[in-house]
Amino acid sequence: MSVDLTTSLGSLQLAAPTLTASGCAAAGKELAQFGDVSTLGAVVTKSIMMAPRSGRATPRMAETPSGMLNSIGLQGPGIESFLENDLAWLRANNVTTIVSIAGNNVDEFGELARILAKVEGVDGLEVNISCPNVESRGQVFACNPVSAAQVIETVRSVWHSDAPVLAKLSPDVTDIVEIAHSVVDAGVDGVSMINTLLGMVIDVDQMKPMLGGRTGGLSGPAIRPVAVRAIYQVHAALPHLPILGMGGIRTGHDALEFIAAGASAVSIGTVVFGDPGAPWRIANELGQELQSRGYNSLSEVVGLAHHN
Amino acid sequence: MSVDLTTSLGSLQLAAPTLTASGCAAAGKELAQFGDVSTLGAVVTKSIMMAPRSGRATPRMAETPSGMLNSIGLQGPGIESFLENDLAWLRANNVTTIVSIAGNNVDEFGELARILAKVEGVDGLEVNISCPNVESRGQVFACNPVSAAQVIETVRSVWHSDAPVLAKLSPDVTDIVEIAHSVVDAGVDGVSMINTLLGMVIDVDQMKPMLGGRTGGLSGPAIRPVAVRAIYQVHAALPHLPILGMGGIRTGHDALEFIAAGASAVSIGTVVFGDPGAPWRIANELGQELQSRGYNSLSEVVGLAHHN
Amino acid sequence: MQCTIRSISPVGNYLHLILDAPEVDEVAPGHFAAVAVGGIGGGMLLRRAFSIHKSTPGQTLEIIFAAHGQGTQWLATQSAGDVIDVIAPLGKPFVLPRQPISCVIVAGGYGAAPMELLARELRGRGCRVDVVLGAATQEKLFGVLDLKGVADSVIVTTDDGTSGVRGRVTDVLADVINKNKSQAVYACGPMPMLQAVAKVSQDNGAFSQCAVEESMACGIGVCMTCVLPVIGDDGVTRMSRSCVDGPVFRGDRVRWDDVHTVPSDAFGAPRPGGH
Amino acid sequence: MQCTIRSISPVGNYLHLILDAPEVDEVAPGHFAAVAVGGIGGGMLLRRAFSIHKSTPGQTLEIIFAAHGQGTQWLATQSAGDVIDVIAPLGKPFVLPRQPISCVIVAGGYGAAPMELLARELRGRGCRVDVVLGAATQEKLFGVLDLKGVADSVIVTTDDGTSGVRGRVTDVLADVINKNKSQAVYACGPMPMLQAVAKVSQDNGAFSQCAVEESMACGIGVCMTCVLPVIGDDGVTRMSRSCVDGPVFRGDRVRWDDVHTVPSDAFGAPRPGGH
Ligand SMILES: Cc1cc2nc3c(=O)[nH]c(=O)nc-3n(C[C@H](O)[C@H](O)[C@H](O)COP(=O)(O)OP(=O)(O)OC[C@H]3O[C@@H](n4cnc5c(N)ncnc54)[C@H](O)[C@@H]3O)c2cc1C
Ligand SMILES: Cc1cc2nc3c(=O)[nH]c(=O)nc-3n(C[C@H](O)[C@H](O)[C@H](O)COP(=O)(O)OP(=O)(O)OC[C@H]3O[C@@H](n4cnc5c(N)ncnc54)[C@H](O)[C@@H]3O)c2cc1C
Ligand SMILES: Cc1cc2nc3c(=O)[nH]c(=O)nc-3n(C[C@H](O)[C@H](O)[C@H](O)COP(=O)(O)O)c2cc1C
Ligand SMILES: Cc1cc2nc3c(=O)[nH]c(=O)nc-3n(C[C@H](O)[C@H](O)[C@H](O)COP(=O)(O)O)c2cc1C
Ligand code: FES
Ligand code: FES
Repeated sequence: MSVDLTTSLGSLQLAAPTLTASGCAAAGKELAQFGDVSTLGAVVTKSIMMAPRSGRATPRMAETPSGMLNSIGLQGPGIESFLENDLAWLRANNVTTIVSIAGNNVDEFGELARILAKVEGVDGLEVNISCPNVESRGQVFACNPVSAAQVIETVRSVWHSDAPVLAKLSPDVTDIVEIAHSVVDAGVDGVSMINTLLGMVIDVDQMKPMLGGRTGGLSGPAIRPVAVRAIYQVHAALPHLPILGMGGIRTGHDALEFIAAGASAVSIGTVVFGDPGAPWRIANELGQELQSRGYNSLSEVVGLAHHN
Repeated sequence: MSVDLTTSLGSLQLAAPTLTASGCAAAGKELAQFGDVSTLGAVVTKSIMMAPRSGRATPRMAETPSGMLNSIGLQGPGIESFLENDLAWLRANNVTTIVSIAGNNVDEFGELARILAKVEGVDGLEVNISCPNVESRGQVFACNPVSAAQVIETVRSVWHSDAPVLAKLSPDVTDIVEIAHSVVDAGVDGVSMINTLLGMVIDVDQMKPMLGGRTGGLSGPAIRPVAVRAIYQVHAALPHLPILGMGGIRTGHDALEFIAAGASAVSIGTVVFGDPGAPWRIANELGQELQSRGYNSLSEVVGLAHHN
Repeated sequence: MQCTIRSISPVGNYLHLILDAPEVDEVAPGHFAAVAVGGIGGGMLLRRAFSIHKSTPGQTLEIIFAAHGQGTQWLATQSAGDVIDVIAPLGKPFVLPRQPISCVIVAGGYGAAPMELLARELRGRGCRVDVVLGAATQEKLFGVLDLKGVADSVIVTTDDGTSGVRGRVTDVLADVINKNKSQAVYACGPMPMLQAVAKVSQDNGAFSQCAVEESMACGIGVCMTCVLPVIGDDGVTRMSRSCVDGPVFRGDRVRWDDVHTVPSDAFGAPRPGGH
Repeated sequence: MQCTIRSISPVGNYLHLILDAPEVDEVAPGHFAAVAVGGIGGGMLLRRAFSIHKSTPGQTLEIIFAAHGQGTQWLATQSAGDVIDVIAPLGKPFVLPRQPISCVIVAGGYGAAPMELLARELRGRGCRVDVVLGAATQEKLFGVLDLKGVADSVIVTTDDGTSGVRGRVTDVLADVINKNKSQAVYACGPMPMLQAVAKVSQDNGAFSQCAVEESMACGIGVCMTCVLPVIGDDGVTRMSRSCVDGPVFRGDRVRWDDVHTVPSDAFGAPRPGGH
């Protein structure tokens, strides 16, 4: 008898427990050569902004021990082209789709949500508040409970859709539970965590930061213990809040750690770069890990590490 | 012609640029079989508390990708025994010694500093404010600019010694520059950064956190980009503040990154566990890295990555 | 795809890796392979990209690589019988001419790896093929003999004069183009060389195709790390992915001076006053 | 110390590793070696600890290991000629009796690795040596034949009865002690086994020494991860480091029931109301 791996994020039922992480699978199309994208829990798209965006200067990445830094700078085609091309492809291929949005200011988030609430094929919204707020000296929205809540309230006010709204949290804060509380109070249906940690690599030949954007986001297995801790803390404080977990998941065993810490589903990010089939492989492995431990379903394990 | 690797931390002149990181070399004695401890920049001792301390339950460590978690819980013999045995050994062997202190509350830090100010052989004080404040619901001193400053002011008020006082900062904060400013205003001569990041590993067989202390501190090369970023930010804001850098340094090349970001000297921590000769090896490698790039001294490279 | 190493052997300063690759069918010149490095418990997450040197469909795949940083150093420690993980073929290969025109192949160092395959394809289409191979020094030349066996002519240049003409490939390229009335130049090598080749080609009336080498995280088009400014058919500059839109680009379309920057007129570039 | 692998070969469920170790002099039974794992660009920072099985001073060092997690799995992929980094000898070995007394050696699984060396030392001192070797199943037994060649008697137990007596080592230990009037018991194996051995020994009037296996980060006494509660000569329980104060401890001094905890009467234990 096989394990029931179906799960949910608020009102969104997911046929599989592994999703792609925003920015690590573009809008799904390129992964199609490695597996059937419609069988994933969902594709979480690269964060889309209102206008087309060129991103930052290169180099945009540096490999680091068990991780990498990126400073892509949200390169993307803008919402219009996204709807016409990317979302259309996802719909045509029956892919469960969570659209990630990013704004330069609170209004832009609202504008994006307003547009997306009206179109078909958006099964969930991930609000990437881990980007800099140009109106507030570049401080990241997710690093401040007030600005984080403002974004969510604005999105919520125009989100006339049943699809869940998730806030994507940054680990670069003194107290992630405080931020979680503030976005919950502002009306999110769940949280995605964690985004990357701010990091830097220095090119000691050129004696300057290696990345074009100077700092970048640290991701990959290196940060996994930070992700597990953050999810554990937030689940302890808000046990009913659906959590989409991510941060360095490489195997089904890793995924099980996230589920046990309190995540209802997981996104696979950086590991996809080295192993494009990882989202499917990890779902299989997770099934085996559960089965070998005698569990019948994923859902019975969500948050289980809190009870022992 | 060889490179001048001497450096300083405030008033303390160091004959070599690599130190041991607190908690990663006990009080130096055990390393003596792997090299001459008196030739190190300094030994930074395991954080000492007033009373003897048993530390936390085991398991106390978990290996993680390119890093490890520890929850030692500051096991140590207490200040009295430390002075009699450990400090005596360090003095007898002519080891430059930076004593790391930790308190359960502000007064304990003051008490420790008062005692240490009176004894010979203390070449510097590292104030480990990255430990929980039992008077403030266990919040870590270093996570709050006010409590961080309180500790430093208290220490400073009884520190009648020329030896520099360094505050050891935690990266688990929204804005590390704010904390650095507050300890500088409170009178530190320099900062040590970074301490470990809070992390967790879950034992999915026992379905509970793997460490006896549940959470632990993440260290090792995995966190290096976070350390470099933190040092870069603090040096940018406070270019004259001496910085003792640490966090995943494995090679002279890594050490050079820290120096270029703004550190005047570096501590070698977790990497010592796998390579007990690392503090000496890394000093040599650093010399070679500098020489091969045409530098004559370490000091000319401190903060150099800010100028390109 | 798990590939067993058939052999790994030094050629000059490089290593020649022959892999069992039963799953790989047709490979075109310019395609690349992405190799996972580091093995069990490894700390390197990203694959290393290498031009495919040769392949026998359904049987083998060959690459030529320099042991450079950590990943390629690890690869160099592998031996026959070891198994490595490879994704191939990836990328857009060189576009071959429909007519039997006169072509020049220009390569720097290991940039020559895909060029024997290319030369054979071009010759197979009746093209004239002249080759210019360059490197810093003799040990860093690759493929001279093999290409001599296929091409109509081969000129070698080295920076230090240890082999062939002392100098750069571009010192001789204009002559080669003019002498042979070459219409197309195919190039692979370091970025500054490609930039110079593109310019010389254009100045001498030849069309160029350059296989660029940009740092890649995914190699499959999902991460946006490997971009460079390329002018599209519509005249608009876009930050194009070298892994899926390239690595081969038209030399006159890459904005060589602006590589590593985002030109202010690029699609989606930051505007004064914020985005 | 860089050690070239002379050979690596399976023995039952384990691997037997013979290393060139010209820098290692005397090794005493109970000493351990710490092996770096993962190689170039590896993500594993910590060494793996293994009892030293045998050594020829100035020449070789041998260990017996189980390919278990990531690090030992990596080690299992190494082959003759490969070079690994080793620190040895480490730890406090078994304390040998001054008198030619009657001894029992008890080992579980790869815990038998250091026991042939120990048996030889004891026999060399004129001691009687009886051996009890146990494992879950036959393939997990180690050293039976070798120990038969040295010891006065060898009894084997397996949990599943695939070899020797079905049951645990402690099922037969009391008999062995009583029959041979053993004064000292030397044990190495899983912690629950050691706990039972310590108890049976004490109950039957024998003194025991147990080589414990605690998770270690440094292996050299600087990190404080490998502690367990051990009663000192002064009667005070301290969280002692198994890497430098052990791995061999007197069985009657380890607070077996309290392993993995900090007993409330331990030196420096938290007091009610905070530290
Ligand atoms: C399309 C393409 C074809 C290539 N063909 C060949 C070839 O045939 N033979 C050959 O020897 N090399 C080739 N290279 C370069 C090769 O990919 C790099 O030398 C290699 O990735 C460096 O890895 P490392 O482990 O030595 O360095 P590290 O410093 O450990 O690499 C760290 C990271 O940076 C990336 N990186 C570092 N240098 C380069 C570089 N020059 N180009 C791209 N990525 C880099 C790595 O892929 C890795 O992700 C090619 C690169 C590309 C993009
Ligand atoms: C003094 C001593 C002697 C030992 N002798 C032998 C021996 O002769 N043969 C043998 O096969 N094994 C022996 N072990 C156990 C061996 O060290 C572990 O099996 C090994 O460290 C596990 O590493 P891994 O890479 O398989 O597991 P991983 O899960 O990758 O290990 C992760 C980390 O945990 C530590 N760890 C995990 N399991 C253990 C364990 N059981 N004991 C100690 N540390 C652990 C590792 O050292 C590593 O730091 C001994 C252990 C000690 C402390
Ligand atoms: C190259 C790259 C691009 C990313 N882009 C985005 C993005 O556009 N929006 C977002 O919310 N997160 C983005 N992320 C963060 C990931 O979605 C994820 O939260 C993070 O990388 C941690 O997961 P991982 O370790 O599995 O990659 C990006 C990460 C990487 C590596
Ligand atoms: C086992 C262990 C114990 C530590 N104990 C202390 C301590 O007592 N006081 C302190 O200030 N830092 C302590 N640290 C933190 C280190 O000094 C250092 O700041 C951190 O580990 C990052 O450096 P690294 O990655 O080089 O280890 C400890 C770290 C480890 C791994
Ligand atoms: S390398 Fe990821 S998009 Fe090209
Ligand atoms: S393993 Fe570090 S003190 Fe024992």
